[in-house]
This record gives sequence, C-alpha cells and structure tokens, in this order.
Amino acid sequence: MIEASFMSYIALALVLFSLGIIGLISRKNIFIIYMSLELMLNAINLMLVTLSKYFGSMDGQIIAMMVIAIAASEAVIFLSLIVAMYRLKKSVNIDDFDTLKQKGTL
Amino acid sequence: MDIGLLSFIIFLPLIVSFVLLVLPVGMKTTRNIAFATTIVVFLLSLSIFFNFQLTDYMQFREFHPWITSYGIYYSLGVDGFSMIILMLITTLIPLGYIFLWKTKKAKGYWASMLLIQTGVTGALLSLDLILFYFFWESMLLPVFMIIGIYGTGDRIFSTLKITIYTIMGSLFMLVSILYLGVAFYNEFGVWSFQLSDLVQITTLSNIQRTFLFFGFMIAFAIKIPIFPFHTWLMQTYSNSPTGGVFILSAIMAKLGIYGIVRFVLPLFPHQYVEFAPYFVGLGVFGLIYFGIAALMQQNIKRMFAYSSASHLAFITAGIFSLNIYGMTGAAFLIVAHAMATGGLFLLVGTIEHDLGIRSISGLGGIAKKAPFLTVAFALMLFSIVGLPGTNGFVSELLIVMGLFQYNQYIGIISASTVLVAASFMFWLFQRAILVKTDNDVSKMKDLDKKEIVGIFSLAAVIMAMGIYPHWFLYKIAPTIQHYLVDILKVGVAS
Amino acid sequence: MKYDDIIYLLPLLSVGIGAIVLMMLSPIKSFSINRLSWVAFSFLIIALLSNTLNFGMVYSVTPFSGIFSSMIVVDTFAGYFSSIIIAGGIVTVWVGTHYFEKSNMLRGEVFSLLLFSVFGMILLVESRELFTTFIALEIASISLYSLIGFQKTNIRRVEGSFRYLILGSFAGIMFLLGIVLIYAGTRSTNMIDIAKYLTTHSSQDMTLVMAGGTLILITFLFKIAAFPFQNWSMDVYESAPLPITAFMASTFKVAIFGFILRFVLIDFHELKNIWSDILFYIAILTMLYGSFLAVFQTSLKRMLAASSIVHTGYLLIAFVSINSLGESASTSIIFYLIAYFLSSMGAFGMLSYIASDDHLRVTYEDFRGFSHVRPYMAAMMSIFMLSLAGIPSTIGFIGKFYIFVGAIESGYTSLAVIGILATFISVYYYFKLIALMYFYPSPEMKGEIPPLKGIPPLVIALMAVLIIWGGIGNTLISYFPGIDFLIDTAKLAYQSLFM
Amino acid sequence: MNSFFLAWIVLVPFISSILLGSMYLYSISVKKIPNSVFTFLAVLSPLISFILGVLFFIGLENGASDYIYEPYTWLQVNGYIISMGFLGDRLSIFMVLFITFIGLMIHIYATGYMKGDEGYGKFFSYFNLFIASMLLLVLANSPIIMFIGWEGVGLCSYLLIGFYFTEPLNVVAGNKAFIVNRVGDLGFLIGLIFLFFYVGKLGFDYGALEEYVSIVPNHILTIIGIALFVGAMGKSAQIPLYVWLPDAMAGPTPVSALIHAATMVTAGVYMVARFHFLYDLIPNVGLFIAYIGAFSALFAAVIAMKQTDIKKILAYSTISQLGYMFIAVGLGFYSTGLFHVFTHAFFKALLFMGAGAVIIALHHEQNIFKMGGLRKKLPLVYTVMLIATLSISGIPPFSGFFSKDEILLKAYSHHEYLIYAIGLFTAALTAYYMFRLFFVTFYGKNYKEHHMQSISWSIKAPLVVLAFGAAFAGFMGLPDVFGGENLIDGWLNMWSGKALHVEYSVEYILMAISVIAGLLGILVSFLKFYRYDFNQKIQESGVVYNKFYIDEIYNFLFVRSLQKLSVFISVVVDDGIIDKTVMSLSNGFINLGRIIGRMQCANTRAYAFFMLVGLSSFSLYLILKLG
Repeated sequence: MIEASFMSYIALALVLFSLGIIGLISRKNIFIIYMSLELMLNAINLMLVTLSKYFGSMDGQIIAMMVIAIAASEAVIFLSLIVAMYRLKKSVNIDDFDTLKQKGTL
Repeated sequence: MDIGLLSFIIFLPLIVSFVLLVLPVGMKTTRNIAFATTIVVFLLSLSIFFNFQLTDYMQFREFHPWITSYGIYYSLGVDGFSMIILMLITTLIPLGYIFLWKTKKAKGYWASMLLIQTGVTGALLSLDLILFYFFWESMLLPVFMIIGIYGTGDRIFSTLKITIYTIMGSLFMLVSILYLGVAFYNEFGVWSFQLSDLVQITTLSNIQRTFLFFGFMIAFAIKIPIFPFHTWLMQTYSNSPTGGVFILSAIMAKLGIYGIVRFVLPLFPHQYVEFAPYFVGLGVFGLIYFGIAALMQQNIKRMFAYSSASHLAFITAGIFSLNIYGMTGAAFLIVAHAMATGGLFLLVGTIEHDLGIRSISGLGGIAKKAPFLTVAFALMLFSIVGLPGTNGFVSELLIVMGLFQYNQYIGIISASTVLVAASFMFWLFQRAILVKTDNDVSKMKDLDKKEIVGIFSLAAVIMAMGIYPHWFLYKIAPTIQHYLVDILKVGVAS
Repeated sequence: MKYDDIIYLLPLLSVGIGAIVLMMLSPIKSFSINRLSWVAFSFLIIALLSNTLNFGMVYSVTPFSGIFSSMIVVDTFAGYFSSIIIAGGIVTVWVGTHYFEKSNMLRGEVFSLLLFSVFGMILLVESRELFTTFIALEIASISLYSLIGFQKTNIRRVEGSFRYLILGSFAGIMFLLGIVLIYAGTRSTNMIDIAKYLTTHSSQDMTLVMAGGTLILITFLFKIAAFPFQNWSMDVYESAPLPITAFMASTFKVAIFGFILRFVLIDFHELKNIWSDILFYIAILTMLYGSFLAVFQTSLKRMLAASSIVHTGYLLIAFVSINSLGESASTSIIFYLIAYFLSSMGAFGMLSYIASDDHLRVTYEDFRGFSHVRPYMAAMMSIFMLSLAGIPSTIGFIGKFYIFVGAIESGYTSLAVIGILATFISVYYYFKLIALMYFYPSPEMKGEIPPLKGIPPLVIALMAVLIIWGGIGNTLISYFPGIDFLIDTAKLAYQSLFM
Repeated sequence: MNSFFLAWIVLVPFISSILLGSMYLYSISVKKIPNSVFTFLAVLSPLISFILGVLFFIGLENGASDYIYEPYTWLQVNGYIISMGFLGDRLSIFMVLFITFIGLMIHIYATGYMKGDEGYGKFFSYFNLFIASMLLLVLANSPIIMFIGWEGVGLCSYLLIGFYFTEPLNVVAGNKAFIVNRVGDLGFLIGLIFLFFYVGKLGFDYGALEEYVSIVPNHILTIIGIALFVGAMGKSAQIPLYVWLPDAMAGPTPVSALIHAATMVTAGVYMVARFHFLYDLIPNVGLFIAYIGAFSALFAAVIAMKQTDIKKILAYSTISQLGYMFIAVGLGFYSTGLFHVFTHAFFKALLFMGAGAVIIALHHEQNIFKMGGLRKKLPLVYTVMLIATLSISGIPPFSGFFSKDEILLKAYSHHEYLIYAIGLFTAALTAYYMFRLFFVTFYGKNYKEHHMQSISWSIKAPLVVLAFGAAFAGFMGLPDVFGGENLIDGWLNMWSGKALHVEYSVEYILMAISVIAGLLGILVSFLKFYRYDFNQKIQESGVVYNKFYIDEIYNFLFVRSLQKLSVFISVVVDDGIIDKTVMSLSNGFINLGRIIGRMQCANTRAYAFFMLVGLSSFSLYLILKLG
C-alpha cells in the first residue's frame, strides 16, 4: 500500500522532472525555460520529501528546504538578468540572443 | 653541487647570454663578450680532447639527481663519437662569429646564438633521455627566434613550419622515451630514464620495439632530414639569416645523425640491424636524388640545402652500413661536411651581406674583386666534392668502402658520390664566382684579416684531416668498435 | 570550543568574513576600488598564511564536528587546493583592480562577489557531505553568474551570463538529482557513511548509487567543460570581463577537481572502474574537439577558452588512469592543475592587464609587433604560451610528462599518443602568437618602452618565474625546493584523504 | 741515397707552390712582388726534384734495391693499415726523370711565355702544384696515395684550363675536363675498392698487391682491370672519354705542352704499367685496352685531318699517340709503351712549344689558315717544328720512328694484325695531317703579311734542348736489328717478359712498310698544301670537321636530360607532391575545425540539447554496463 503510493510519488516526480527537461529544450520563451528549471527543482524536492517520509528521517525534508532557498537565490539572478535582457533586446525569445555565435573567422 | 667541465661547457653560454640580455649593453659589447665566451668554451673542449682516454667508456661523467620521483638525472658524458662532434661545434661557432661580425644585428641575435650553443652542446652531452629531450626541444626556440626575426623572404611561414615540423617529430620521440621509461619501471620497479639503464630492458616485444624505433627515427629523420621529410629544409635555408642557416646546416643536422647513433643504436640494436637495408637504400637514393635536384637551383642557399641533404643522406647510409668502414666514414664525414658546408655558408653570407640577396645568375665576377674569398670558397668546395687531400675524400672513401662491404652493388652505386657533388658545385663556382658577367658586383669587398685568419685556419684543418686522417680518427675507433661488436653484435666487418 | 579548530577553519572564515565586510564597505563612496582591493587582499592573504601554518604535514581534522556533524574536513588535500584557489583569488584581485579602475563598469561589489566565490570553492574542496558540496557549488557559481553579468548594459555579458546560468543550474539540478539518488540508495549524504555503506553492502544492487554517481560525474564534466558539455565555456569565457575569465578558467577547474578527486577516491573507489571506458572516449573527444576549435580562432580569448578544453582533456587522461594507479595519477592531476593554473592565470591575467594598460587587444592581429612596444610583457606572454604548449624548461612540460607517463603506465598508450597529437597541434596556435608578437614591425609608433608600474606586473612576472622554475626544477641549486618538492607535497595531500 | 729524400721530390714543388700562391695573393692584395722572385722559385723547385731524381737514378744504377719510404700511417681502419708511402723503383724513377726534366724545360719556356701576364705568380703556383701531384702519382707506393696524385693532377688541369677564368669558355672547358675525369675516377675508385676488399687487406702497397694478386678470382680481376682502365680512359683521353682534351686547349700553351701532352695524359699508361702484375693475369682485358687504343688512335687522327686550330690538331694527335701507347701496354709490352711515352713527351712538348711560339709571334692567332709563310720569319721555330713533325710522322732516324715502329712490330709479332693495320694506317694519316699543319703554317702562297712579335730567349732555349731530345731520344731504344740494345727495355727489364719472335728479315720489311706509309702521308699533304693558296675559302663544315658531333650527342644524352630531371624533381616532386601533401594536411585540419566550430552556435537550447545527449549516452552506457 505504502509501497504503491511511494512509487507513484516517485513516478510523479520523475514525470515532472522530464517535463522540465522537455520544456527547457523545446520552449523559446525565457520565462517558461526558467519555470521548467524550477519545475525540475521541485520534482527533486518532491522526491526528497517522499524519501524522508519513506526512510522516516527528517534530513530529506531539511534538504528540500535548503533547495527551496537556493532556488530562490537563483530566481533573483534569473529575474534580474531577464529584465536586463528584455531592456536590451525587447524580446523574450531565447533564440534572439546569439551575439556570441562563433563566426568562421572572427 | 660541484660543476664539472661539461656542465661548464654547456651552461657558460647560457649564463653569459642571460647576463647580456639583462644588462643594458650595446650590440658591439654583446658581440665581443659572446665571442670571448665561445673562445673560452673552445679552449675547454680542447682540454677535453687532449685528456680523452683511448677507451669506449663514457668519460667526464657528471651525475646529479634532478627529478628523483621519476628517476630523472642530470647526467652527462663523452665518448669518442660525441667528442669529435663537440670539438666540431666548439670550433665552428667562434668561426661563425668572426664571419657574422659585421652583420648589423641587434644584441638578441648574439644572445640567441649563445643559447643555441647551450642547446646543442647539452643535447650532445646528455645521457639521460629526458635531459636529452629537454635540450633537443629547447635548442629549437632560439633558432625559431633567429629565423623569424632576422630572416628574409617568407621567414615567418618557414620558421613556423620548421618549428612545428620538428616538434612533431620530437613529440613522437617523447612518447617512445616515456614508453621505455615505463617499461623499465615495470621490469625493475624503479624509475629511470638513463640510457645505460634503458638498454637493459628485456620485456618489450619485437613489435613494441619496432614502434618505438620508428618513434625515435621520425624525430631524427625530420632533423637530418631523410628523404620524404625534407621539404622544410629548402624554404628554411633560403629564408634564414646566415647565422641560422650556418647553425642548422653545420650543427643541428649532424645532431640528428648523432641521435641515431647515440640512442637508437643501443636501444634497439635488433631493429637497427633489421631496418638497416631500408635506410641504406634511402640514403643512397637521397644522395643521388638531392644531388640531381641541386643541379638547377637558382638560389645558392637552396642549392646548398639540397647539397647538404645529399651528403647527409650519404652519412645516413654510412651509419646504417653496419661495419666499421661505414661508421668511421660517417663520423668523419659529419665533421668534414660540417666544416666545409659551414664555411661555404659563411662565405655566401658575406657575399649576401655585400651584394644583397641574389640568384646565382645575378652574381659572377666576384673572383676578381675578392681573391681571398674565392680561394677560401674553392678550398671548401674541394672538400665538399671530396677531392683527395681534403677530409671530404677520406670520409667518402670510407663510406663507399663500408657500403661496398655491406653490398657490392650498393657500394658501386654509392661511389657515384664523386660525381654528384662535383657536377653542380663546379658549375655553381663557375657561374657565381669566376665568370665575369655584366652584373654589378662593385660593392663586393674581400675578406678582412679576421675572416682570412679564421677561414684559412679552418681550411688548414680540412687539409690536415685529408693528409693525415689517422691522427684524427684513432680516438673514435674504440667507440665505434664498441658499437659494432658489443651492441649490434655484427662484428666490425661482417 | 576548541581554538585550534578555528585555526583550521581560519581560511574559510577569513574569506567569508572578508566577503561580508566588503559587501558592507562597497556602498561607501570613500572606499575607492583600490582601497577595497587592499581589504580583499588582506583577507585573502590571511587565509593563505593560515593555510601555510600547518604546511608540509599530513593531517585531517573535522573542526567543530559537533556543530557541523563532520560535514567539513580540513586536511592536507583541502589545504593544498584551497591554497591554489586563494592564490588565484589574490592574483585576480591584483590584476582586476587595475582593470576595474580603468574600465569603470564594475563597482566595489565585485570583490565581495569574488570572495564569495572563493569561499564557495574552498568549501567545495573541504566539504565531505554531498549536499554541502551542492551548496558550495551554488555559492561559487551564483557569485560567478553575477560577476559575469554585472555590467547590465552590455548585451554580450548579460547573454553569456544568462546562458551560463541556465546551463549551470541545469547541471546543478543533475547534481542534486544525483545526490537524491545516492541518498535513496544509501540513506545518507555523508561521504564517509556512503563509502562505509558501499563496502559493507557490496553484495547488493548498486544501481541507484551508480546512477547518482554518474549524474554527479556529469556535473563535474560540465563544470570542467568536457566534450559533450563544453559548449558554454567558449561563450562564457568570451563574454566575461577578462579578470573574471582568468579567475574562472584557472581557479574553478582546480576546485572542481579537488571535489571530484575526494568524491571518487573516498566515496566511489569501490566502483569507480565502471566509468573508465566512457571517460576514455570522452577524454579523446575533448582533446580533439578542443584542438579543432582552437586551431582556427582569431580571438585570443576564444583561443584560450578552446585550449582550456584541450587541457581538460589532458587532465581527463590522468583521471582515467586513476583507477589502476591512484596515487601517481592524482599526484599528476594535482601537479598539472598547478601548472595549468600558473600558465592560464598568467595568460589571462596578462591579457586583462594589457587590456587595461594600453588599448584593448583581443585578437591575434592586435598583437602584431607587440614585442617592440612592450618587450617585457611580450616575453612573459611567450613564457605562458610555451608553458601551455608544454615546451621543455617550463612547468607545462613537466605536467604533461607526468600525465603521459601515468597514461602509459596504466596501459592507455593510445590516450598518450592522442594527447601528444593534441600537444603538437597546440604548438601551432600558441607559437602563432609568439611569431606575431616578435616577427612583425609594430603598427604603432615605437616610443621609449613604458616602465611596468604597480603590483599587477610583478604578480604576473612572479608567475612567469614560477613557471620557469617549475620547469627546470632544482638542477641548479640542489637544496632549493624544486619539482620534487611539489610532487612530494601533492603525495602528502593524497595520503591525507585516507585518514 | 737515403730514401727519405723520395718524399722531398714531391714536397719541394708542393711547398714552393704554396709559397708562390700565398706570395701571389699577397702581391695582388697588399703590395707588388717582382716577377723575378716568382721565376726563381718556380724554376728552382723542378730543378731540385730533377737533381734528386738523378741521384736516385744513379743509386738504382749502382744496383741498389727499390727505395721505399713510409713516413706515417695514412689511415688505419679495422686493423688494416694504409700508409703514406713512397716507392722509388726503376719505373717510378724513370717517370720522375722525364717528368721533372720536361717540366723544367717547360717552366723555363713558360717564364718567357707568361711574361707580363698579371696571373704570373698564380700560374707558376699551379704549375708547381701540378709537378708535385704528378710526382706523387708516380712515386706513390699505394694505389690510394696514387689516387691522391691522380686527382691532384686533374685538379691542376682544371685550374690551368680555366686560368683566364673571366672568360666563360675557359671555365666551361675546365669543368668539362674535371667532370669527365671524374667519370674516369669513379671507375678507378670502384677498381680500388674491389682491389682493397679482395687483396688489400693483406697490405695495400704494390709489393703486397703483386704478391697476393693471384688469390683474386678471375672474374673479379676482370672487373678490377676494366674499372681501373676506365680511370685511364678519363685521364689519358681515350674513347669514349676523350672529349675533354681538345677543349682543354683553352689553357695557356705551356699548360697544353706540359699537362695535356707530355705528362698528365700519360698517367693512364703509367697506371696500367704499374698494375702490370694485374693485367698480366687478364690478357683479354689487355686486348680490350689495345683495341680501345687502336680505335682512339684512328678516330682522333681522322678528326685531326680537318681541324684548323693548330692546338686542336695537336690535341687530337696527342689522343692518337696515346692510343699507340695503349696498344703497347694492352698487349703487355709495357716498356715499349713507356718508350713511346718517353719519346712522345719530347716531340709533342716540342710541337706545342713551337706552336706556342708561333701563336705568340702572331699575337695569339691559332687558326693555321691565317698563318702561312712563317719559314723566313721564324727560322728556329721552323727547324724545331720540322724535327718534331718528322719525328711524330715516324721518319727515321727521329725518335718517333723507333718507338712507334716498335709498337707496330710488337702488335704484328703478337698476331694482332687488325691492330697492326689500324696502327699503320693511322701512321700514314698522322704523317698527313701533321705535315698539313706544317706546310700550311710555314709555306703556302699569297698569305697576308704579319707583324711579328719577337720571341725571347727563355722561349727559344728550351725549344733547342727539346729538339735534340726529339731527334735523338729514339736511340735509347735502338732495336737490336741495328745492333743496338734497347736501353729502356734494359732499364725496365724486370717485366718486359714476352720475347720477340719474328726474324730480322720480317722486321726489316715491317719497318720499310711503316716508313713508306709515313712518306706516303707526307707526299699527299705536300701535294695538297705545299703551295697552299690562302685566298681560297676553306670549307669549315662536314661531319669530320664537327668531330662527328660527339660533343652534341653527349650534351644531349647526359647534360640536358639531367637538367630536365633536376627541374622535375625540385619543382614537381618536392614542391608539387611532397610539400603539397604536408601543407594540405595542416590546412585540411584547420578547415575541418571551421566546420566543427559551427557547434558553437550560441543557442542556449541547442547547448542544453547537447548536454541532454551526453546525459542519455551516459545512461545508455550505464544500462549496458550494468546489464
């Protein structure tokens, strides 16, 4: 019973994680890319929480807290950079930002 | 740490050149001090020559730990073979200075010359393979600099080309050296890159040895150069300044030969014997091939490049002839050719200095303006074409004998050496020096006193070596005997 | 409260405190960049000195194990690596000061961020608990992201920073996932416990642990820019301000290797063999890709970035051979890291110093005839190039020597041969710069040679000297610490891992 | 007589040559040295050598054994010693005597001939050097040492042919001489090396060789014999290597007299005689040599008939006479050959010097058809030339008759009738073309008047001396038919082994025939040229006049093709193939890099995708690994 639910939680987490990866690769919008990264992080959090519940120890959940904190700090940089990029190019399409492309003979 | 004679010979130029580079001294001072240094080194090497015992052992050994964790030692030594080359280097370089005297080059030029001397002597005297590689690579940098900065024509391309070409070869050699070291470690449980230790390796299979053999040979074949690896030579020679081409032709190429004898021969005796036929063939082929190619060259340096290539191919054939005639002859021809070709390049350098770079057809009528230069040129040329009475004849005779001993037909073909050089050298002499043309050679000046003394003393040595070769040869005889009997186990003359 | 523990933690603490103090000071107008740099320098030097207190001995302590529950270990290994990292920080500070003063795009906060990054890296090599490692990694990386993108008005910087951010956090997420899997497999995130668990339960199925380990390895490969994960490095190196590039290129690699060595040697030494095959190919591909990339670059910055990929390949050679011979391989990695640190730090530092001193030089062509204008700088630059190319009489040669010997010794001769080929190709693009600097007349008018003023040139010159000394070793003066000394200390560091 | 002085026979001219050379360089670059100094040194050194030679001669006459002097080991390799040795036996001393004597004469002659030439000192430096090398050649006790002299004389001839080196033609002629000689030396060297490896190890001086030569297998001996003879072909200008000698006349006339007539070109003959012990064992090779000689004699004579340059004519006649010598030595009659060498040295030197006198008198005019009627103007030259011409045409009692006739006689007696016939015919031709030269030069009608230049005594004196030699040297080899006994044979008797088996009656007839042949030739040329009309146009064309186009053929076969090959190698093979391959490898790598560099597309999602690929490949690997 618990086993089943445990596995399903894990499965859910993995599904979320894969969604995140797919989003990261397929979507063009900067925000959505950022969100899919967050999605992956949260999938991992879900895993952690599940595991700590399964092991009956707290440290998994502590780690999850910390992960959230780290995600928040990353969010700061993300948002500030997104703002800066939008200011410069008036675009949120990630493919528009290729000023660093390798030119054959620069 | 006590400094032995050899270390002194090696590092004196290095120290002096650094001091000169740091101190704010002018070009002239730099030149004079550098010259004095080479003279000192020459005297030191003389003392080595006269204190040299008549044995096949390494003498004047020096042995200090360097990188103990990998058993890399700073170990030097001299045997008969390297002794004559040492004498050659230390004799030729001061002469070179005398002739480069009036070139208006910056002090960096003279400093680099000193660095080169350190590099070549170091590579010549080191008995630890890593140490050898160390010098072998580092002697390339000053040459790189000299050609690149003071060269002419497409100098940058050619200096990059020679550098990269040579480094490619030596990197293959490096892999082989490391492989040997590891093999020694696996067998004996201690690290060592000593030549005397590495020769004791028994575990390597024949295939491995063959690969390693070629790893070494590529490095030396590029330096010498042996047939398919020679194309850098022509561009480099024609674009180098006199000093650079002098060093390259008279000394560095010879070090390639030396490397084969010093390292390849004792490390892979079996492969050495096994592949000797191919290298003898390549050598004799190269002798004729390069000789013919030289015939129609328009640029003197380019022609000399081909001519050196031809002679070096001949030397290669000699050292692979596996008998005492060929080996002795090769050793002797190394010296003979270095002297003659070095002298020739220096003389051509003075011609270029006075008249500027010209094709052969742009010269002519120099003999009337510069009789001393002409005589000196002729003497060097006689040695190149192997005229009896010069050391060139003795060495070529010996090599031909060696090749004959090796195989009668090869010997007969190789005897054509008496034709090859003569065919283009005399023609060059005629067109460039003797015959009066309507080219303006009024700016041509004759050699000054220093140069006359220098070049004619060289010529005197050349003649002496031709008239009384025994006195110069008997010191290296035991060494070569040792190579053939104890290492290759083929006997002095099969 | 054990005071000697404080001694051991002193490097970490002083860097961290310094970071905070700098953050406080930076808004104050009266504190010019120059002053801030002195502050940063003093904190870093304290850290470095406190590292040298217990230098040359083998030790391994877990300070305040009660508080940190032995998440942090301070041993010779950590000391060794953190010294390199702090040194990198110092060099960056000195070189950077000059740069930041001239180009007034960055303000005082950079030093604070820099010290935070250093702090993260030290923590990275000292942490013995996986999640702490993750935090350390994030600290180091996040401060780097912001350093790169600090100049908000420059699209290149912002874009590079953003790309690095996305990919970096993606890698971080993999790292985290790896931790979670290992946690799932072993119920612990402490390396010691994990190792214990693996040794005791060696019979059981280790799939989870291996998967987790693989994910962590991938992150490591990402951070050192190994083959399939290398693309970011070119863009980021190019977009970052030069001192920051120098810092990243040289220091971050050291830190990451510090961590992965500890991870592999302590934690996974039971089952590290599983990766050797794929790492073999990754090493080859990394070297080849780097060479291909570097050989046609015209921007010096990009060339150095590409060549750093090649050097990663060399390091991976040693990393592959770590299975069969742990000590000598890790020794050679450490030694090569020092060599590479000196060379690349010198090269990038020189670039940034030049960029700040006279007009900006980024492409090869800008260096045409450079030796006539700035002979000393040209000489130093050539030394760095030679060392990167691994020419004898520089430390780069000795480093390559160890790595290739190790490869051959552990039977990976093919790796050594390919490494040699990469070296041979590298000669081309390194010597091209020397040729350009020396063999051409300078386009600018040749005035008298301006004297080198300030500390940055001294620092760079010091590194050049060290490179030469590390190449020649102690042939000249037998008692002076030479190459052997470096090797022995590296060995000590290795031994301290297993206490 | 102390054998130590053998070395000094060589050393004296050698040292004086070096002295002269350095003095010359000094005088042209620093301050002038009067010619008298040069003259003194130059003439002194051959004189000293001559005196020494005479002393050794006396020593040998008094029954002393061969002198051998070995100062030092020249080369010691593999335990085999080649020592720098001098051998003074009857053969070498004989050679020394006439070399130094004729050399002395020509030196004196040259002092007059070269008067006022700016290269005076240089000339005598070379000349002395030549004497030294020639003496080393004949005195050497080992083939290797002999080879040193052998090449030395070649070098001197190169230097002297190109004496006026500002003129391209001279230098070209010099090069040609040197290269062609080198071809010969190649053969010589091969022969030496064979010899060394088959017997030389037992000792490489002539004594040892003679002792052990019998151990060499016969086919090897044949190779050695032919190879050595190739050397002789080069040096002594026999078919097919004769081409250099006519061009060699570009040098000053004394050079032609000394080197290209009297001494150097006979080195080949001397060499064969020196290796008699070897050639005695291989009669077939000897026969081959004889035939080569015979054909050379005929061929050269034919060419000589049409030449107009006085020196060229003499050059071809030299080739022809050398042919006679090779007939003799080839058939094994070494002393006979050397006898002819001896007489030939006199009359040919005399001819050249006379020609030289004429040339000087006419301000360096060499075309005989621009001369004529010089009999009145140059009575002395006329007389000596007449003697010499008669002598070469084999008219008794002049020296040429005895030696040449003896050769023909030996050929006949040896039943080589073809050779005999060729020799006889050639004798007739010789008489013809020599008298053609003589008549055209000294007689003829309505030639234009020349303004003569006076001839100094230093030129005339040697002419007279040599004229006596040319006239009476033959009596040294007076055949025993006339109750004389052949001094040369007697002197060199130790190996003129083959006895003569023809009766006196036959010998008389043969003599008569050859004399008649000679007279016939003279008669023909008398009719054609005694009253030669200088107004008529002489045709300068035709196969014979152009020497059968041999030079052109050689030029096409060897020189042109080699030059083409050279260009091909350096341009097509080296630059075109090898270097291109090397460069294209590196460029290809760089271009490949450009292509691969496209992966740096600066697209974040693509980068992420690459990472994902890496990730999945890792997981795949892991799955495969764990099974």
